[in-house]
Amino acid sequence: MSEQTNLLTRQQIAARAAQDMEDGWLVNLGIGMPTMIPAFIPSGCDVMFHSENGLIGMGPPPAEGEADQDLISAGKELVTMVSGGAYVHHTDSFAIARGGRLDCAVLGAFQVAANGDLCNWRLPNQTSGSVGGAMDIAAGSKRVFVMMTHTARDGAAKIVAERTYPLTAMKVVTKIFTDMAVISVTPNGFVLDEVAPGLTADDVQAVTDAPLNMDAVGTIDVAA
Amino acid sequence: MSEQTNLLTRQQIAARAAQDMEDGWLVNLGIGMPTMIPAFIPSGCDVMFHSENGLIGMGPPPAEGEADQDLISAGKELVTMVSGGAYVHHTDSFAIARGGRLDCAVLGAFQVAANGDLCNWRLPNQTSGSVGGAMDIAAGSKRVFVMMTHTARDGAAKIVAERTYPLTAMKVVTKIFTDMAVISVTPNGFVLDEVAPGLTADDVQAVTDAPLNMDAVGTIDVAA
Amino acid sequence: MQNKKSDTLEGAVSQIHDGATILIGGFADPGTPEILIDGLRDLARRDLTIVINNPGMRDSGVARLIEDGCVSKLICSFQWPRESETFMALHDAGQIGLEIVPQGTLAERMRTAGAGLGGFLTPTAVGTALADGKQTVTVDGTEYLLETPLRGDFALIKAFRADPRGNLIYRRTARNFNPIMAMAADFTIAEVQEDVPIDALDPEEIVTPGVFVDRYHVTGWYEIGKPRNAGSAGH
Amino acid sequence: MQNKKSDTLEGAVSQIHDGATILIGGFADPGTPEILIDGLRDLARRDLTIVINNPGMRDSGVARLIEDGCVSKLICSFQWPRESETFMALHDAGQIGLEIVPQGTLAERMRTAGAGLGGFLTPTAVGTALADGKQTVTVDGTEYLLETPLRGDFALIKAFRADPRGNLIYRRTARNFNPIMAMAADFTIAEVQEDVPIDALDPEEIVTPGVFVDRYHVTGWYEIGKPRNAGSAGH
Repeated sequence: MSEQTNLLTRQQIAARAAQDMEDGWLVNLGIGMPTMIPAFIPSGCDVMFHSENGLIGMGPPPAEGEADQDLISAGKELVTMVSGGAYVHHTDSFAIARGGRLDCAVLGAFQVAANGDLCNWRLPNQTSGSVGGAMDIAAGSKRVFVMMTHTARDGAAKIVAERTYPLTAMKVVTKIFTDMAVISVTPNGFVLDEVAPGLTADDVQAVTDAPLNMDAVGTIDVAA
Repeated sequence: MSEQTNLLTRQQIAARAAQDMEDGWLVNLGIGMPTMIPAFIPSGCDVMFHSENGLIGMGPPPAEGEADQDLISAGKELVTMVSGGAYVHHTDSFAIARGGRLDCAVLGAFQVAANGDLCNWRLPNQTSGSVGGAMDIAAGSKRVFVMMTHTARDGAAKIVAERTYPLTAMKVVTKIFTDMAVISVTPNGFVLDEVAPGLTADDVQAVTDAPLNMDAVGTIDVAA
Repeated sequence: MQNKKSDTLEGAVSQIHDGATILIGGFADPGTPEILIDGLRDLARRDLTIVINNPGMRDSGVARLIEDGCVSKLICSFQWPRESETFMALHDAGQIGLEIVPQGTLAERMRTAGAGLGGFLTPTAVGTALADGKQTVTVDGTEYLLETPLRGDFALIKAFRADPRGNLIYRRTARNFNPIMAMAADFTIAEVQEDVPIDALDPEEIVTPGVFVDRYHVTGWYEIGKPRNAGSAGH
Repeated sequence: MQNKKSDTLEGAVSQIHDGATILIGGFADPGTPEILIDGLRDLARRDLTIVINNPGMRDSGVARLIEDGCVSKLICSFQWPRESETFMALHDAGQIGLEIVPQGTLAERMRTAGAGLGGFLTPTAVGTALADGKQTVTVDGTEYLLETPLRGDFALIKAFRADPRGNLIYRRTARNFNPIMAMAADFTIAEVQEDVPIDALDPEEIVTPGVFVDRYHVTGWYEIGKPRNAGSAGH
């Protein structure tokens, strides 16, 4: 494996994921790294962000002195609303999520399996986990992107042939953005689309517990 | 049976039914005779009327020149809204109806059976009928009052031991207001509460195809 | 920002194809998108399934659609208006299908589709002729019918105002089925009396968020039931 | 007209009894009726089942309710906040029950209760640990879980403004679960920042019609998470 310094930063992963956000999309962002994506959406690309707590058109954090304690994100951070947004109650918010109106959800994960199984709500050794809206959003979104470090802190693979962690939703993940690679989930398993500059396809395969199709591997554009 | 002239008028039936509307109730009125009830609610008795088409707080017909083509009743007549009313969409309107928030629905009927079965959407000889919201409202209302002529135009009984007409809702009718009588539907069958002035209990029993309990029969107050 | 506004009536409805299932808003006249129905008639599509609560109102274009032979099936709660001789004749001749659905169930089936659910259990119609062929499920001793989602390829709805994102508000009892149908179709087309600039609608007041609206066409106010001369409909 | 306004906090909540199931609104802090929760704590009821999305927020009275030993069961989607040591200790000791429900399912189960339905089919959680013991139903080749209604004896909700009929509007993301819980309880108690005269709320803007509200108590604005000295709660 190449030098640690070849791993992408969290900002770089967010910037790369932002490149896949399409004009006109409605997108739900999970807690943590995914919330860094909006800063990297180019102006002119109109992406609306949905927050499970009934906010359509989530905007950036408020300017100094303009915070409203009644306007927060699903991650419980103070946010703003963009022009043309709307508030809905919780069942309408989840009707949007479950009903296929989310063009994309970007979520964190503990494990992603080759069939698209997503595991992100509970560790195997915990008696319980906080599920929140993850299962609904993952089950209902048109596309589920995962954004995460390629491996766990202890070096264990998070991209695996078959899941061993508790399931969040079956066969839903369509693309994975990590600090090492961009990987698509296809009916034939994982396809390695891009690697971080300075890394090789073999570097990525070495820390991935499932075969990667490497027929056409590009390099992640970190200049953007 | 007594003279035809001893039958109550439609207004008198409505006035009698209005006496059973309680302060604070939310009430749904079926098409036809039930819509005459509001005029007989005494001032000081606060009854709100729900119309299935999303109107909470239905008021009387508009004054000359004040009609709004977007404000109609379930019977498709121009109406008004009272103070403190609200508009809801159709699923919320039926959530109110089905969810037990209607204290009472007053509906017309072709037949009412001794177990409270309501038949009011289709005649037996028709291939089809217009069901509208009758089944939902009848199934969900806390109380279902029926307001109708005591017998059909051909003299056939409409209050019967067992229904022979197509069912609208099972075991829902709690009280019946006719041009001859007020009858409660109880676990032990029909109880004749009141008869129209000039009629006897036997007059009513003679045109009713189910036994009436006549232990305590009063006279309908038509002075109100 | 995507431009959801269609300047022409034809442009608003042109994607509707033969065989489509179309949800059409309104309870009686209020909220019925008569201009869009005019546009649909002009397309002369065939084999349409129309979902509408009151299909046969005398002055409604839906009665004309049926007369034109565009409709192969109706799904509704009030199907038997006195004026609807054409429908009755076609139905008696077996040329048009009919599915009668209790009004609350009709609304809930569309909401269920919009909410991504697979069905719901309702006490409505248990034991009636409209329960024939439907699965019953008993929960806590109460018997319910299992009702399934009702989804449209298209929804034609009517609203009061739209902003450029397609956020909608309604007027009075013209709201009725429209917000639900907007949720329940793959492609939702709204006719609106007026359009307003972005931010002109208070986000607290919006009834239908623009995420449920794919296109809108501004019609101005018109009197229901009066002859119209709108867009390409020209009658 | 019925007077739904309660001038005292005690009067607003006093009907709540031991063993009650109580729906409590809010997603994190916004929309959480902290003053009503203060009032509930003062009652010192026992054996309560509490339904709330985020039960253990550090500054919330729900954490205090749990510490006070009032709660025998929690139903929620986020049950494991870092701050909730008391809950964890009670749970590990088997002294408090826990039902984890995916957030969308939690909302929908309450709506189902409010809408008088017997259940619904959802794709959420199929194949997961949260499907254990639940019936699955296949519709059109897709597998769904059958989820049942979740009803409260009481709902404690928070709104922005109320009129004398109990019609409510909300503020921003403080709306969240509150309108749904209002529908889903036998007796709904709202705390509101302000009350306004009849007709001061536009009937088109009302989010929760007063038919779903049994009582309201006016609290004024307060800063979330700051010590309060409201009504009889006095802390």
